Amino acid sequence: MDYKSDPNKIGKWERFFKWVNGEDSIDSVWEKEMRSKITGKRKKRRKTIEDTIERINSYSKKIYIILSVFITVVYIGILLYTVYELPEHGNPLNPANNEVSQRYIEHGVEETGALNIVSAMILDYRAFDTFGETVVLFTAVICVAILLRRTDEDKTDLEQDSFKSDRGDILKFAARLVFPIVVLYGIYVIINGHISPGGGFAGGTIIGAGLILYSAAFGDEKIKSILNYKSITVTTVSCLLIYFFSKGYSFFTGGNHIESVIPKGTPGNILSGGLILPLNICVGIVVACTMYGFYSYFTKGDI
Amino acid sequence: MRILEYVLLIFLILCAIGATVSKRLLVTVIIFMAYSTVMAVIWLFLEAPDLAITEAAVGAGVTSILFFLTLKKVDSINKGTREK
Amino acid sequence: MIKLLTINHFEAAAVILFGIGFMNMLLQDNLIKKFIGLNIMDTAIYLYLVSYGYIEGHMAPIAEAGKAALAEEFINPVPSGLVLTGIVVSVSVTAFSLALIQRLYKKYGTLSFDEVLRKLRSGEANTYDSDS
Amino acid sequence: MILTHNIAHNIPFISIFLAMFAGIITPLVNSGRKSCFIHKTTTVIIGILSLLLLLHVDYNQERFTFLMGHFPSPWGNELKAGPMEAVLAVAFSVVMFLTVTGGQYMIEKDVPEKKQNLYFVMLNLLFGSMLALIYTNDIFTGYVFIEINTICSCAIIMSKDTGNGILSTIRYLIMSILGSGLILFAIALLYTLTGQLLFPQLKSGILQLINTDDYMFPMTITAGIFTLGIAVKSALFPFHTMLPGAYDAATPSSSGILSGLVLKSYIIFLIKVYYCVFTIEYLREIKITNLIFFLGVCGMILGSVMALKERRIRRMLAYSSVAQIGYIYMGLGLGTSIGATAAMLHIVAHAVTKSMLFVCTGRMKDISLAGEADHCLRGIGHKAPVSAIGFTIGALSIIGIPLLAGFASKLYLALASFYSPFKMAVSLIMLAVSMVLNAMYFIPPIVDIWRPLSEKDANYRIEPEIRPAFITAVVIFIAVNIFVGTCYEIIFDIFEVGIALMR
Repeated sequence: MDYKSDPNKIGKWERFFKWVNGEDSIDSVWEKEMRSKITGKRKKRRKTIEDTIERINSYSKKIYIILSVFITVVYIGILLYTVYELPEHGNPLNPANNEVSQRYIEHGVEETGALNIVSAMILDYRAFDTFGETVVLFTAVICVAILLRRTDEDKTDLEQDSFKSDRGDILKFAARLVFPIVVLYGIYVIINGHISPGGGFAGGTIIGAGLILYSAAFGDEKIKSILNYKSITVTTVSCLLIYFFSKGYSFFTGGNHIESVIPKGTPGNILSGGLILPLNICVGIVVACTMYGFYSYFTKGDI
Repeated sequence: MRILEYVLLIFLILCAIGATVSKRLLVTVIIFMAYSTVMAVIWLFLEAPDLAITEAAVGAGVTSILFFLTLKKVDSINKGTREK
Repeated sequence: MIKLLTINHFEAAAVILFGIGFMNMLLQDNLIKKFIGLNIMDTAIYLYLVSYGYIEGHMAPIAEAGKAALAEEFINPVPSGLVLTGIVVSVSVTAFSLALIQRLYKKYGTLSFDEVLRKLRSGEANTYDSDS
Repeated sequence: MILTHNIAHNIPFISIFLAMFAGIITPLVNSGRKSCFIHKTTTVIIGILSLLLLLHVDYNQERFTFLMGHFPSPWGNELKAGPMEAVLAVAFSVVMFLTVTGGQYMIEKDVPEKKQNLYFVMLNLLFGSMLALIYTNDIFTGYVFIEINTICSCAIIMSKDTGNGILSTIRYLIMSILGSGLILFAIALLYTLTGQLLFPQLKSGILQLINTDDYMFPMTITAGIFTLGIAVKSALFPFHTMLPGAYDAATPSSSGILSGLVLKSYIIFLIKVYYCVFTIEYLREIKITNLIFFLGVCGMILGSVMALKERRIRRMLAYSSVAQIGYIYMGLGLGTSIGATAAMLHIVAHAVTKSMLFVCTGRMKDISLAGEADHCLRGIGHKAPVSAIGFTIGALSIIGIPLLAGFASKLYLALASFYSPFKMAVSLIMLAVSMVLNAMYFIPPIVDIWRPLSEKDANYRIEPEIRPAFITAVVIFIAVNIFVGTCYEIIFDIFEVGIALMR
């Protein structure tokens, strides 16, 4: 523009040095000028700019949709071709059926004392993964607590009332009937985890579902005396610690090639399978507490 | 037996598509519940009873409950707000 | 094509389900549907894994007491174990994401992702926030 | 009980379990300060243990396996540690400790008081899972710990509890979940092709398949999907959209840890899988290295360009992270051992530098009341000299000034490019261009910070309290930075041995 004709104006470099030196007077004059210019232009152009942004947004949205559909379709195509090339389903000669699964099946019973080979695998052969998995659950419930746990000030929030509405008699009657059976079944699944299908995770979820049912039918007043924040935290943490130390013992002895002293028991009995039964119980309790914790954070914002 | 497998698989895919396109969120969650149940049955077919128990308890049970609670919390159930 | 339909049909279905879930994750605007897409995607992978553990005519991997177990009788137990771990992971992620969604709804009053972005851009944040 | 085995070999196991233990017991502690103390003590102990491990493995030039349980390699889980893992563990402990110490008072301010202990639970578990990712020798264990990493990193983003934070967390979570889905699919494919899950057996299985020429197409796809999954998780260029919002919304320590460590832990896992499973020769053959080289170069340039356009300083740092991730992938994409070694060196250099930048920026923002305005940092060097010096040194290090960490890694990246003739010209030119771009977006904030404080701006500054913990952390950060920048040959040699032992 006409900066050069104006004696007050200065060159670019000079302005830069002044700016570096912090001489704000000149700088701010210039800034103000520029700012007023920009705002003036902005007022005029605001509408057109907004329109353009809207249009660009809608275009990019469309491009994004087309691109994602295209990518996904290509992706499915490639994967279908991959599946076509892969080994046959159900064939005993597949590469996956190798010495690893063979040892799990043929020596699993004598090496771990558990009849359920899946349980033996996840709680003994590959126990580190399962430890990680339990920690994932723990992490998730802590995250939910960070997000949804109420602080003391806003305990009297309105929205929690929507969960306090009067329950029907049918629900109460059914819950009274079903709750013991559900919990009993859950305990059965946990305790028989090493000799029949199931295990700590499935059983724990079933017990958790039973607790959720009870809490939904009878409200949280009754259940609160047993299951409150403190008791649930302490139970979860102590079960995790039992898990942690027993598995830590087994990893430590294994890593240092020391014979573990835990008896395996007779395969098929309830008291067998070495550490698998206590671990299943611990996992079951942790999972039940976690599921109930999810439920009560989601409804009441507190346990 | 073979035919049942196909029926279940096709049902599974239909459920997945249905959960995607249905207008109401409540319907979506219910379809997803059906999806999980069928998945548990398929796992029984594939001789994985451990997984079937777990999936029935988790997918059809707790996960769906959590979805319902979320929907309840955002008032989608009570007011019947249609997703736009 | 015939192999896909007759032999590897479980795997083919798993791949299609994975695609549906993936598309849901990418395209759904509604957050709840997005995370249902996540669940579909995860279960599709589990279906894929389990179907490769299956062996025609073999039993579930539960041994009998007092009888030597043979690898020719049972299916491969490894995928079942992996999937068991995977299911736990996916339920944890789902619970976490649903909690996030509730929180977001409290702040912005909407479940739509675009809507939230728009509100954020126009500075309407925290209008629905009651507890901060 | 007689230890027939070497005691030092227990260190990886003990470090992981110690961090996890601290994470598990912290919910029982009610005060934030105590849990912070637990966290810092754990980190220090793990750091010292890792240092001992480093001395041990460096002296013996060995890479050992540790059985997690009583069953050997194809049946049970394993940990594996060598010089590379030990250096990374030391670096991660140092950066973790310094970032938390430097940002502790900001954590106390940003995170609601009742939830501070839960925040530290997340930090402990995050640290444990990153260590597990560094040490693991089993691909499925890697997946499980990647998931822990994901959830914990989302938790530390959202703990500030603003609307923006929750939204950024959801974006971060969605991208991460897509990434993990891809990774899990790749693991499933690998399992169906080889029937193994541990690295050594996977490697021999893959070599056998390559020799017999079976299932080559699925194998290519598997390698591709795995790379893609990790690329999504570690915010390689086209998948970087989650970063700026997340780093802007999180508390400075979280941003520092996320950018400096969490993204890097995924890349380390990728490098381990590349060298221990797929073998780099095979990846060169199927051109995956070219793909990541290309994406890395794009990230280097476009990340810097986006940073240049960005006015808000923390978002600028996030885009700068995108560019630095591009450097790492470029080094890896050269497809040679020396390239991967240079990439590892850059991982360490960037971890040290970027965490310091985030902590210092957080401090400066704290003193300035101007929010996100353009002049928010003007003249702040006179109010908060330590953080300004830290920022300046960090920025210079990222630009690549000699004697600082960034210089060493860029030097080696340039040197490494000589060994792959087809990519040499491109990588050298791109390194030069991106260095200039780095300078272009980092010089203005530096000049801004050190300008004399005008009276008008002084109204927007508060008189800062002196934070000894922060000052110590920044001073140590600077010392570490200079150490990496001057003694880089030592670290480079260790990485070289480590990568050679991995093959």
